Amino acid sequence: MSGEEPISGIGPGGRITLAHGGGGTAMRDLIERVFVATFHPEGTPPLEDQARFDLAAFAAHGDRLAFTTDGFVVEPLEFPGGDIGKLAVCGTVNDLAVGGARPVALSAGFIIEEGLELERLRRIVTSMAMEAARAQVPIVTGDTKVVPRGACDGLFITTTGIGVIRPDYQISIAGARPGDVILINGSLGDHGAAILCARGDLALDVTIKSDCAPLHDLAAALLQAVPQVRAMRDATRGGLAGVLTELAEASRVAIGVDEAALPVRSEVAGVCEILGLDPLYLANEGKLVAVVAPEHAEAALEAMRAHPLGVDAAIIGKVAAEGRPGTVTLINRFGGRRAVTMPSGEQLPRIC
Amino acid sequence: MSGEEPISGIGPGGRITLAHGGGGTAMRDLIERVFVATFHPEGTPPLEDQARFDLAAFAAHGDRLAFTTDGFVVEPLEFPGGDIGKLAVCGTVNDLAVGGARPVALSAGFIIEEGLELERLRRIVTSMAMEAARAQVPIVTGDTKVVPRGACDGLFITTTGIGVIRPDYQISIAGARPGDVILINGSLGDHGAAILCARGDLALDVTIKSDCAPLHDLAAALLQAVPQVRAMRDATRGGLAGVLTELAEASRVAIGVDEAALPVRSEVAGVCEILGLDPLYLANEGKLVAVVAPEHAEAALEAMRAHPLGVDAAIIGKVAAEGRPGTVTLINRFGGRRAVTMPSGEQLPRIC
Amino acid sequence: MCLGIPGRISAILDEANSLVEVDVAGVKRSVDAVCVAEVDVPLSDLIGTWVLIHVGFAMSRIDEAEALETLRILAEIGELDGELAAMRDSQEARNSHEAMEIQG
Amino acid sequence: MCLGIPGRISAILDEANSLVEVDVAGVKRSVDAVCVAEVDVPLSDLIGTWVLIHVGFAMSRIDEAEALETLRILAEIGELDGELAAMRDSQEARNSHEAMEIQG
Amino acid sequence: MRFIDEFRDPALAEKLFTEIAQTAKRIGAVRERPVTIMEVCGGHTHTIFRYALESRMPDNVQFAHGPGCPVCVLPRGRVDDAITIARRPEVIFTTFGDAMRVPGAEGSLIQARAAGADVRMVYSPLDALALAVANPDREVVFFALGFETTTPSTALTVLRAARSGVRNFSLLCHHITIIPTLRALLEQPDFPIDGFIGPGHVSMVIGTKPFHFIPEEFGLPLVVAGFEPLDVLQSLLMVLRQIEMGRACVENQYSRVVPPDGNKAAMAAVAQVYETRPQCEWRGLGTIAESGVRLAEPWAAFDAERRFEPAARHTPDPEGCRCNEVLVGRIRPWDCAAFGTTCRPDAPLGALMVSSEGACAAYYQYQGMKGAA
Amino acid sequence: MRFIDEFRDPALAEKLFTEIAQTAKRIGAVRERPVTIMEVCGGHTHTIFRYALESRMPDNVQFAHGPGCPVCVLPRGRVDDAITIARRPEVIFTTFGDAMRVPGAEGSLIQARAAGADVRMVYSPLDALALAVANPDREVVFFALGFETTTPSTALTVLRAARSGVRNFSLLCHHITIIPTLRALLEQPDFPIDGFIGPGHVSMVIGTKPFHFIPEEFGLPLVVAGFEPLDVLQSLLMVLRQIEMGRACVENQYSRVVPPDGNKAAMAAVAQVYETRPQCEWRGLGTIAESGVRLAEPWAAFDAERRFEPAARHTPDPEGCRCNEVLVGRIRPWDCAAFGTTCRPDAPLGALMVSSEGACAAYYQYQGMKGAA
Ligand code: SF4
Ligand code: SF4
Ligand SMILES: [Mg+2]
Ligand SMILES: [Mg+2]
Ligand SMILES: [Mg+2]
Ligand SMILES: [Mg+2]
Ligand SMILES: [Mg+2]
Ligand SMILES: [Mg+2]
Ligand SMILES: [Mg+2]
Ligand SMILES: [Mg+2]
Ligand SMILES: [Mg+2]
Ligand SMILES: [Mg+2]
Repeated sequence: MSGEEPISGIGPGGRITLAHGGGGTAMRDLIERVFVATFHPEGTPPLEDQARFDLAAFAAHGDRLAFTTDGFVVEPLEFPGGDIGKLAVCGTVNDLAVGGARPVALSAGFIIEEGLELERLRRIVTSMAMEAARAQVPIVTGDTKVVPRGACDGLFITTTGIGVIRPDYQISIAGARPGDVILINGSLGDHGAAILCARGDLALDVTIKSDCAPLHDLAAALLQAVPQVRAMRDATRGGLAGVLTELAEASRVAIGVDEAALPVRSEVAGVCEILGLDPLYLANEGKLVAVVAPEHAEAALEAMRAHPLGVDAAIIGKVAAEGRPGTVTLINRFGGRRAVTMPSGEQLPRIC
Repeated sequence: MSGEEPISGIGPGGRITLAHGGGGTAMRDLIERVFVATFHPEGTPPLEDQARFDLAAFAAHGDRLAFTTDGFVVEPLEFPGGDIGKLAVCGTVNDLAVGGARPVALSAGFIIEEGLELERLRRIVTSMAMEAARAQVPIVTGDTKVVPRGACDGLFITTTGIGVIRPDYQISIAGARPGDVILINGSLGDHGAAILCARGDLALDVTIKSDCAPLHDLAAALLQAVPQVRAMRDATRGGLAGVLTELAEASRVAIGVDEAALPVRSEVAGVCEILGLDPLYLANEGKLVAVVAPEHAEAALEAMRAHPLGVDAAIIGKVAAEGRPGTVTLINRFGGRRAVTMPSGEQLPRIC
Repeated sequence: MCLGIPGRISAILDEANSLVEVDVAGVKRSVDAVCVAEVDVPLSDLIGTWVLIHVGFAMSRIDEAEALETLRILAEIGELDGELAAMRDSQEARNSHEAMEIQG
Repeated sequence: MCLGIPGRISAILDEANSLVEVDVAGVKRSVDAVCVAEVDVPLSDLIGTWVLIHVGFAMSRIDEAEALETLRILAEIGELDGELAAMRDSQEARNSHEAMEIQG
Repeated sequence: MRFIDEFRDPALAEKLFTEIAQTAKRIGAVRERPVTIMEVCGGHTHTIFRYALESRMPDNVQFAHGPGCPVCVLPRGRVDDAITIARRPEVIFTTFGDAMRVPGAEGSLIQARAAGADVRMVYSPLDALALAVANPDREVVFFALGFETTTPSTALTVLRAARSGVRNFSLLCHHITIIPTLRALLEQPDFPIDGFIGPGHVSMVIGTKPFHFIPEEFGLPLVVAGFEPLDVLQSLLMVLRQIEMGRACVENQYSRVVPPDGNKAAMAAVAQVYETRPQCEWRGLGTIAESGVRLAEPWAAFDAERRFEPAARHTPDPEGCRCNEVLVGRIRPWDCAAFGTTCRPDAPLGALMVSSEGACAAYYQYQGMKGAA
Repeated sequence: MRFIDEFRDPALAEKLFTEIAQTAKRIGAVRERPVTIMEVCGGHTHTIFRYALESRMPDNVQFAHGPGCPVCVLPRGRVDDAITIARRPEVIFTTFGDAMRVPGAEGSLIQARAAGADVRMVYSPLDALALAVANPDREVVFFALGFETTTPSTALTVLRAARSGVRNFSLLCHHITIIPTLRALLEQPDFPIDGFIGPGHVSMVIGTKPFHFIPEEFGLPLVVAGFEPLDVLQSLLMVLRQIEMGRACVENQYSRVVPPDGNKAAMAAVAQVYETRPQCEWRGLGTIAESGVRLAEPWAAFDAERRFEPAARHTPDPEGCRCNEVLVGRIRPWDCAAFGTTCRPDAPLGALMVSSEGACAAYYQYQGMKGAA
């Protein structure tokens, strides 16, 4: 950085000001020298209002376009295992991937609080670029707004993704059928526990790494092995409980889960014990739930386990042959059965 | 509303709480009964992580896919002439339209401050739905986050749009050529002045309506008349000055603007006089600048004036045959020439 | 320095605190009129008066006769001079976009 | 009510204020140890002690011998009973996902 | 995790289920009416549902879910008081997380926060005190809830605040005591309970002796229990065995944590800081004499009630709410018409729907609408 | 707009350009050196650039852009004082918008706001006072900048605050006076100016008499001017005509607004609230005796300097900054190496690059890099 001319409008404190969202020189300098330079190190394209793609090139890869968006608002912005930038890329890549889409491009909208340190923004943008490169998906268009101090919490990023789906993939949250087997690619609640601890207000001293990861490659490997995957979803907010209850409801089926099969890391279990929380409801950012026909279960498990992001993959339950549609039942180690209900409200520690 | 069951998690004060972003029942209730019910009154599709489109249907309308995103952060959320929802639809529709794309679909990411009044959110979402209907573009996918009070300023919306471009449209910010004529569809600075006044901290008592409007139809009419439009851009943040300086730089041309030809409403001029601001630099949300070859200037002007959003359209300048590339010169009523430079920083009133 | 703007006093907002409303091209704002008020004359007499406003204070009454006189002097300037018409033509040419070429 | 959790005292943070660090499955937190401290015994003697923690306070020492005794009693329950093995089999069957069917 | 995993062993649990079934069978042979055991403490309720222990109970053994969940018995007027104080601009109102959802007449603390009050969740009263030190220009109020287990922690926090000269810290105290409440329950005519699983963590503080009146005066067994599934099952077995043999005494299953005499330092702090309230209101149970504490006169400066003088409202339970009957085991949650309709965890009508320690929330969360179907 | 549009009439302007050209030609016939006219006031500088009047000037007439832009002459140390006060957590620091970009040694108020200071832009000191009333638990400080035109407004605001008993309001006063400063300029050896366009709005307050020393002692003409393009052109013509005829007097082109005796009420308020500072620092000009005011003793309670005692630093102008030479008309902006490189409106090094009333910003904004090329 030394020797380089400072970015317009950045003062001695090294912070973003409202000028960086004002549509003028400071904004252009920030966009060109931070965003464009990081996302497109090979050279600056003219800054059009839109990115453009040849439709013919898409058709070679599939018959449907997938389109998805997510906003990212995590506090703290940087945490063990990731940061908001990595999250923003992975989250949208994953929403594409779990629908069977091959990610083609991302857009990124930044809402920045006046006063954010430029170096912090650079780190986050660099992390986005790295993750996008890992997912082989370019960030092709974007937007920057700066709001007055106190009008946003540091930085929010909204990413939108487009992807192309192969004609033979037919994945839907409504696709689960009785007898199907349910798999997950690894441990529950790492992201939720990591953020809870990183925030610091509960004064818990432990470094839990978020599981934040792009799942496109794992999803592709799974679909390679089992193109007939019926349903797939990443288990983010609301945790595994959220995904399974939605799946049961949308597919009008009853789901059974084997508690003993659920992978949970010991520190995450520890945090849950201390705060009276349930890892079933904690957020993940690198976990997908897949539903396959029983005859494909072994192939699916094998394909997931062969992937670095699926080494702890497990069969965690199945779609019941009968049972009240829309219900999820957890069978515990004692043979007890309890309902898993949709999460409600914030997950508040149960203490006193 | 009466008789209807209240939305889960909405208390006596009628406000959004963190539970509405928690991934559980309250969030689902909000999404289904506010967002989905408003955007898709005809019925609820299963809530997939992504929207899907047939690529074959796109190919019938053009050869390229356009993809653009913008974040919207206006304060106040509702203002004369519009609200953040209308803005969020128009802004992205316009970014598609000025590239010659026919808007196909929008995504909408909501970041909501805990405590936002549900009724206010409903009004804004309804306004989005109305504007989307007007622009004939469905809102097909979305995301909702709720952040703690003080972590965002009421509501931010990020919209992303996809559209399809006809093979014969070749529009680029780098497309202006010497001799080309520059047009605008109406008065300058209405949105910027409207927001400045609506905010209230300058205690100016005047109702200026934002020009916020979707320009897809105007752009389509213009392209119908003059498919050869060289460059087109909506003049948002940074105002006309921002667009023209970018155009001059990207196209490597010198631009001349006739001050007498610039349409400015009298109240906007009044606000500018009081605060020492220049309408050239004020934001618009329903204005586009088009560059056409001189032989198409009259047809373009006629097409714009024939449209309700272009009745005050005017030829405001031209691309000089020679002159230093990248410069914009304003010729005033006295024959004086001054440089129009890219805006820098916030537009701060010049008072004392 | 000292941005000032003419406005018309359109209403009395607070007689005791000498706050009036001024109208500038349809934009209204409360300003302090103590510097243009006269002792023992009700503020309402000011309605319709044009004043020069600076940072929320009416700092001077605008003298319409003087304004007309200045404009009269301006109008007379060069009237004796035959070159005027010629200059006007060249000005108009310069203003039209046909002639707009920029020197680098 | 009264969520309590066993943890091991892993360090002394502030002798004067009887603040110690406890370790719960690798998660550490400062807790007040005044209720488990003994008069005139330095806090450092507590290191390694298991305590029951409630809302940031160590409320009781965990008696390891008593814990073992409870487990011993548990282990003996039903040992005389021949049915045990059979029950175990049925339990294992119930736990495997092959058998997981839900009644509505 | 040590002292946890051992007490979740499925093989041992299986043995206990068998033994419980056999004991219940033997009881059933000589007695027609099913046996109803009340777990006093919400923590036990949570364990019972979390581990679906009820689903493995013999037909003639059932649980009644007692009043031992502090947020479940928090009266509405007290929540309204809390909100009144939290709304003051100078106040940072701190609370345990689970109290934030309890509805008062004007909504919950979560909703008050949404409307602008500065309400923050803490893990410990010590964290609230630290907030006071960090924000000297604000008033930090801690919502001191909980039974005998929790009362020492707030007493010790007040003592610490006094020692450090912190002046911008106070408690909105609604600490309650389980012993007078158990007595009040037991004195009801036709109280339909055959034995108790006693609150382990309360006993860790007060010891086991205060429960002796239950066998002595009312002839019912009580076993002080730990909170892991094996603890609960073993305690249940111990209660059943007393019933089978016609005995009634206090036993301590949780001897690894509960000393017979409780914790002297904790009790001393409570005695120093608090005094008994002549009357205390419980949601669902009404007013019970001497069933709560308040700050004693020397600590008046730390008493948010004295400092902010909230209305100390009495707000009757909302219409249609049958928490009171559920709380004493007279009806099951699904017998309440509100259950799962106008009363759900995301929009609780009654307090028993707030915490997963509340019987209604536990049924709803862990059994879905099964009971109601 | 009335009293504005009439004074922007292109036809009349054209006549004035012609007349100016002819007058300049006649002057040029008898004098080799070009005529340099200083517009004292930044408002005039803005008009000259906004309407590109300079581009239509005859070759032998040039403007020198005087010191009459309050933000341009604001010394760096004063900005540092402002930031020191603004950073205090209890302070809401209010200011006119254009002062927010002026760089001190540690950045500008905009940057201080970005780093957490509560800095707010107001249109009027009355708005700052209203903020104080609305925020009784905060300290509202208003950055009282400006020349004689603005000084009455802050004096009247202090009087109003005192009348209403508002105690949480104060001024960081850096009001300056143009008369001593013009004298200081004129006393410089070889001061290269042939006449002045006088500040119309200053004169509206103080009248035209205070300028009489300029013709009387220094033999130079001064025409008090309005701010519309015709006002400036007419005034310039009036100055040129004096020069042509070898006369030197004070004339009043802006008689519609400027009474010869100024505004009595305004001057009385200033006399009541303020007292002359023995010395006052100007960016670029150094220290000038009696060129500023401060709050008089009876109003000490409203003085932010007395209340918050900032360091009252003297921070020398940054290296490479030649504002001082531009300010007195010795060099043109593009003669400064920083112009357009390390000094740009979005990242000003010197104060003349901050406001569009500053000569450097005006050149940069309205002429691009033309002069530099
Ligand atoms: S369902 Fe609700 S109202 Fe009814 S008893 Fe349970 S908690 Fe109370
Ligand atoms: S260019 Fe900048 S530093 Fe140089 S004189 Fe102008 S304002 Fe001062
Ligand atoms: Mg999504
Ligand atoms: Mg997602
Ligand atoms: Mg998803
Ligand atoms: Mg944009
Ligand atoms: Mg913040
Ligand atoms: Mg865009
Ligand atoms: Mg846009
Ligand atoms: Mg645009
Ligand atoms: Mg989403
Ligand atoms: Mg806010």
